[in-house]
Amino acid sequence: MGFKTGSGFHLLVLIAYIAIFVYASSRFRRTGEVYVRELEGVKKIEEGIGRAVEMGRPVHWSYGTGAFDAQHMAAFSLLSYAAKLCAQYDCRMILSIALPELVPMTDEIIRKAYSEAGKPNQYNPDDIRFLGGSHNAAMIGTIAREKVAANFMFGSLFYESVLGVEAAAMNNAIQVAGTANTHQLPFIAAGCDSIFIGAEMFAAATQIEPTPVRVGSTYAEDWITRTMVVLMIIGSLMVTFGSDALIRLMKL
Amino acid sequence: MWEKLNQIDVRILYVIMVILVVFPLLKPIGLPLPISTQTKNSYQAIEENIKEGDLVFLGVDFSPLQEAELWPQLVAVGGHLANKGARIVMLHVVPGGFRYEGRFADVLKSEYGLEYGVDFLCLPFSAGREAAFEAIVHDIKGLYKVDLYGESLTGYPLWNEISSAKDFKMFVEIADAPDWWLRPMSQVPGLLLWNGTVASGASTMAPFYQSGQMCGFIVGMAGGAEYEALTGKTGLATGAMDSQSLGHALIILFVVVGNLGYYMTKRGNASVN
Amino acid sequence: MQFLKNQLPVVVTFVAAVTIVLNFYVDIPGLETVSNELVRWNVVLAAFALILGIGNIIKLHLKKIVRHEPDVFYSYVTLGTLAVFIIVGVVDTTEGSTYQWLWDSILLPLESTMYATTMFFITSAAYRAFRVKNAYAAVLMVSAILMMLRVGIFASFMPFTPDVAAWIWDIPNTAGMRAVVVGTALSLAGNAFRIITGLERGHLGGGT
Amino acid sequence: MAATLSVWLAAFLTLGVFSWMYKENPWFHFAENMYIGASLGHLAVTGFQNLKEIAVGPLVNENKYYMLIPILLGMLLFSRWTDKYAWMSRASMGFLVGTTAAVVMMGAIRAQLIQQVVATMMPLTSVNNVIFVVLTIAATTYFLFTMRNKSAQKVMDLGKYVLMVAFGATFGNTVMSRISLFTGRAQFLLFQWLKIGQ
Repeated sequence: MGFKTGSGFHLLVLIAYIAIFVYASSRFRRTGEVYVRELEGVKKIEEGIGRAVEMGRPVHWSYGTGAFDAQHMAAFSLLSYAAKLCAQYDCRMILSIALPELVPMTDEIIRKAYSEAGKPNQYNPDDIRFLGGSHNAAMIGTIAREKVAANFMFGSLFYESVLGVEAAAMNNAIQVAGTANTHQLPFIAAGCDSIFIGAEMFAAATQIEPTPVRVGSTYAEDWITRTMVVLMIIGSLMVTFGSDALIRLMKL
Repeated sequence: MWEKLNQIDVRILYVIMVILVVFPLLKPIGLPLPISTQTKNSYQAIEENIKEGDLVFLGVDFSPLQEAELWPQLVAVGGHLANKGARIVMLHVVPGGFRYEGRFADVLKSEYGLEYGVDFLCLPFSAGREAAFEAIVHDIKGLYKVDLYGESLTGYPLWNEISSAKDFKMFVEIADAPDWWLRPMSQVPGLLLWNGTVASGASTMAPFYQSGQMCGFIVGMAGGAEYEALTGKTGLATGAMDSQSLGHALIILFVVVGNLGYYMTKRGNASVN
Repeated sequence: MQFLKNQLPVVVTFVAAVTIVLNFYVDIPGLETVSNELVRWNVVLAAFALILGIGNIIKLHLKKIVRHEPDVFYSYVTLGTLAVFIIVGVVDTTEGSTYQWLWDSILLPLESTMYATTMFFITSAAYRAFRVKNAYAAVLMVSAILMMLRVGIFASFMPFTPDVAAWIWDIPNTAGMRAVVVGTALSLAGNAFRIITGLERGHLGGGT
Repeated sequence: MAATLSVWLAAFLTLGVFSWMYKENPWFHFAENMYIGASLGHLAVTGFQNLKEIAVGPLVNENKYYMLIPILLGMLLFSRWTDKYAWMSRASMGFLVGTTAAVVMMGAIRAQLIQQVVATMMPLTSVNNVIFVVLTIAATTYFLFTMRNKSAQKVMDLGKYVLMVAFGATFGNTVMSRISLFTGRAQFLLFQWLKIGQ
């Protein structure tokens, strides 16, 4: 029975996160006021779906081919936002899915979006396409054949980001993408109308639908990131003057 | 005139690109190739730290997608480890890895005369990526019962000498941006971490090399070609470096042409209305 | 019945996650083995989810065949290849020579060629996407070109390019990428926290 | 004979995929659908082998009866093939998501937060170190979403420029690997299929 070394500060960060989370979510429940920096990607998603409805063409959605991680969780909240819009405006959405674990979860979100829009019978499971390793070939095949008018890629993107962007650019579709994978950010930054960089995907959910839970998390993440920035400054100054006390504390 | 520059059909660019990249493959030009300090340091990290009989993990976690860049790296780095007399345990968590693990096992037997089961071992595929590595850190004996070829592991002397991941000196992971490998393996005290990745995965792993969590880090085909030069055995990577030079020149030209066309037409329209 | 549908999944998530988290912080005898076992079960479930996904594809293509939809030929190609790979894979295991023949002739060329198409897409991205529409795009382009100039041919007549590229790579690039990593770390952890405590159940059919 | 058939089939599929560059066409569509079948087939086979080794094997040979739990949870996932009983898969999804979340949460705070922040604490003795720390801080402030004051806005702007330099550098650095992928396929078509020059 004992405390594992190297996890002390780690636990401190978790406890601080939970404390700020509880405080910020209850404050939001009481006062209802919240400020989240404007993320223009959210409006672009709506614009893309609007354009697709005007042109009577489908919209394409992909999570990328990376392993299942928290990026997909952020993608789920953006998907439920986009799926609700598609259900309302009767816009067809085709999803390319590479990971098996995402099939049941995506199925649940799309099913819920159509039932909330009062059109449960329009939910079409055939547009949720599990493709496994062939995701990229099937994706550009679909984008070209269906002439999609908007292309959304959120999650753990790999080289499919440049494929999707350039394939949809041939239909001059509106494109919004987001990932935390640093190696793909250049391709979506260069080719998309709007992008979410890493943490922005998570903050977007709070901007779309500020619930106490989401507001609490965004404020908790913000405050701890600010603390980390301050620690970077203090730590560097201390190390410059020869003391690594702060570093040792953080490795406790 | 500028409108045409702004609206070139991209398929023409594709044809020019193919011609310039394929030409040197048939008639190599032999353009110079500088060796980066990063690859030199990574070479030294193995040269100084690995002694005769040291246990080393060799992660073969790439699929056909990365074969062009990572197979030459595996051959160069794996050969270097074999020359240093390390005892190598190969494994993979990416489905495509089994092909290359088997192929490199044949290279170790034929070119380096290593004996399977004594000098090196091949472990089978295990799904779950980060979860698989967590299992390796905590309970490697529990996770693996049979080797790559389906034989029971208890029959091999090398496997019986291993009790846990702590017995290993270094973990060389040849994979595309494997932060899912680094997070669990950084828990094993004293285990040196060494990564060969593709150029596109470099930015994900660069912070971990810069912070010293990894003692070695080579990147892409250039890294493979430089490592081949350091070990004195020229292979596939060196042959293709001319195509790289011409390809890069063309892409820079297209960026300039694209901007020239865009800028001139915009100025043209501005002066019109 | 209501418990089974809504509360049980959240309880399962919480109990499984807390066991692993607790084991990270505290040394309780026996907890280590339980936590490792749960991590291994994750791998088992992932394999089952795989089979579920394949079932969906088979259902999709069978429907196309039954309804005689226009390009039904392609459905026969998919289901035929799927059947061949599964039968040979189970009978001959992935190490068998027939399976490796299938791998070398079908899967290897398709996967590596699909990835190789990125060279074409990067070419059109360089020409079309890298247009200097604003100051940020200008910085993006200049930084990309400086990195590309370090390759053999330019390094030979412009010896400074590798050093410039190395500086850009070590200082601003690593700083920027580290910021993305740090910025995202808390979002990842926060998101995981919401799932473990059941506050986020979008994927389970509950609301958030 | 089998070897040449294999090379010809591989070349046929390789050119089929590249044909998309000209235009989406039946040749590409055929290669695409064969790819869907092959990749799912391989996933199924490796999935079955995995299940045999770490679930069914321990249950049958080492009679670890508790392995029945993950196997049952796994089978419940198949309830999703129906509409009426789809809810029965939620416990399994809960387990899958819970274990993944725990592993990610622990890893993210340790390797991606604490170790990275500690690594940024550098002695401000060299120009490069000063620049590095300043740029990292500026770029990190870009990921603050609830800050209103103006001075923070300027630091965030600098942060966005740093990110653009980083993205540009990664783009430039990736070009090499994408060209080498194509040279790999070109080498296959030229030397193994057409046997030119060798």
